[in-house]
Amino acid sequence: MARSLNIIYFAWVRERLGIDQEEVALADGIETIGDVVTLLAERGAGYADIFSDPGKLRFALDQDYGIAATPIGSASELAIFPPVTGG
Amino acid sequence: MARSLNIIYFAWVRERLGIDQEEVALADGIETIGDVVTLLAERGAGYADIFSDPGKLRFALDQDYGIAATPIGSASELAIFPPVTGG
Amino acid sequence: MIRIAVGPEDFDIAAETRRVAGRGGGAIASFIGQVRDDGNLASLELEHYPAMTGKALTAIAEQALSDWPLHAVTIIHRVGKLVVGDNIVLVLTGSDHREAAMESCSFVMDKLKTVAPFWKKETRADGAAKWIEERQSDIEAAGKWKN
Amino acid sequence: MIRIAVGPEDFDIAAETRRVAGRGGGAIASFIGQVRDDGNLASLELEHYPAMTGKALTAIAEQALSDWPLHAVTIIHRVGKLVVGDNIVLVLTGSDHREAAMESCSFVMDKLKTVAPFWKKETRADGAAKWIEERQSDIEAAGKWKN
Repeated sequence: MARSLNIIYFAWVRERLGIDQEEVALADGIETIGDVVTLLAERGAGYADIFSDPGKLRFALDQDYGIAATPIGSASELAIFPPVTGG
Repeated sequence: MARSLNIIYFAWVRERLGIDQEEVALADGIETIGDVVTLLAERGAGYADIFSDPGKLRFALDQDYGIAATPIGSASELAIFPPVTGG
Repeated sequence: MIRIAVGPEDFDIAAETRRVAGRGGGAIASFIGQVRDDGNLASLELEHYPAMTGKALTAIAEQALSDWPLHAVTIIHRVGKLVVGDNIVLVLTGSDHREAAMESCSFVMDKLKTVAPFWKKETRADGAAKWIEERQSDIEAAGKWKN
Repeated sequence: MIRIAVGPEDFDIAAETRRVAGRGGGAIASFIGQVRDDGNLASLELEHYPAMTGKALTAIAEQALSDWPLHAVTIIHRVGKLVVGDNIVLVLTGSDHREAAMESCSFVMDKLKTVAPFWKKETRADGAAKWIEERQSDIEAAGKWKN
């Protein structure tokens, strides 16, 4: 069964990509947040700049924080954003 | 020159004495807050109950905290009260 | 009692204080964060992740309620465009004990700064815009709490 | 800026917050103490030493201003007869930094509890009256500050 994931972006990640979300098909072997980020980094210049240094990014899978090793499992939404700066 | 000191009382000290202040003449040799407290303790039953245990009391000389050893100097007002309980 | 509110609306400190006071206790601590004038700030744009923000703030409030003897925790955070002097965030905690109220209020702010999904973008008087970066001091402040 | 007020009048938390916010900084911490309902409390009588109270509270506020980077410290304390739910004390501190605002607010309360010349007398529902005694926890809280 083809899996897909809705990826949503915030703050400068959103601005630099020029989109606030996209649906990404997950090929076999894409199992973790880190795998998705690698997939995004391989898309070319604009994406590579942003996703080749995942240490600058934070991730939430179905609205809970995750790290590169977190399995995607049956999640439907992955949010990618810079460290938070509210308050 | 005869010295005198206005002594003012607060909270249960005031209530138990039944007065909120009094003028006390200071004989020669009465030099510190502790000397004044001893003088008061020697006045008889009502006073002795209150002033014979100075550890339960706090003192302010001209509105600054003092201890038994604090010299009266030229101060004009000695306040005697229980530990504070505001806030 | 937990009260969480996120939106563009300003908050009413008197009404929010009455609400917390109404839960009893007698000790109410609060923190208000406002847009600070650091010289040439024109405006601040506050973005958030709507689907996650309420969940993240509720989790912080629940942690505070479990770690301190509290009657109430209120967290209100504004989003959208704000100018100097505008309110950004309000945290109120109510307890029988002042230490519990004050410590938990500090805890909520420290956690909020590092886990609640808000982002601030500054616009300067000359039109230059910049996303604010995380501060090391905020990470350290959040790290001092065991939870 | 230091603002000290002692009297029977209630305070207006919104107005006092605006006043501190007006000094700038963006970080405002507050603590409110109210008469707590512990079951059968009828009323609380707050006595103070008028000639000393303002001086003692001003000294605490000055110490806070010298130990933290603050724009404003407000201390308001009520006296006279109060009932359950009434406000007793308000402390507000304003700073550029939330840690400075919150820590100094806690400092002011801890010092106030142990040095400001106020005394509380409780009257119970059955008419029994008793002067409240100092609490060891308040002495320890005040002792944790170096100054």
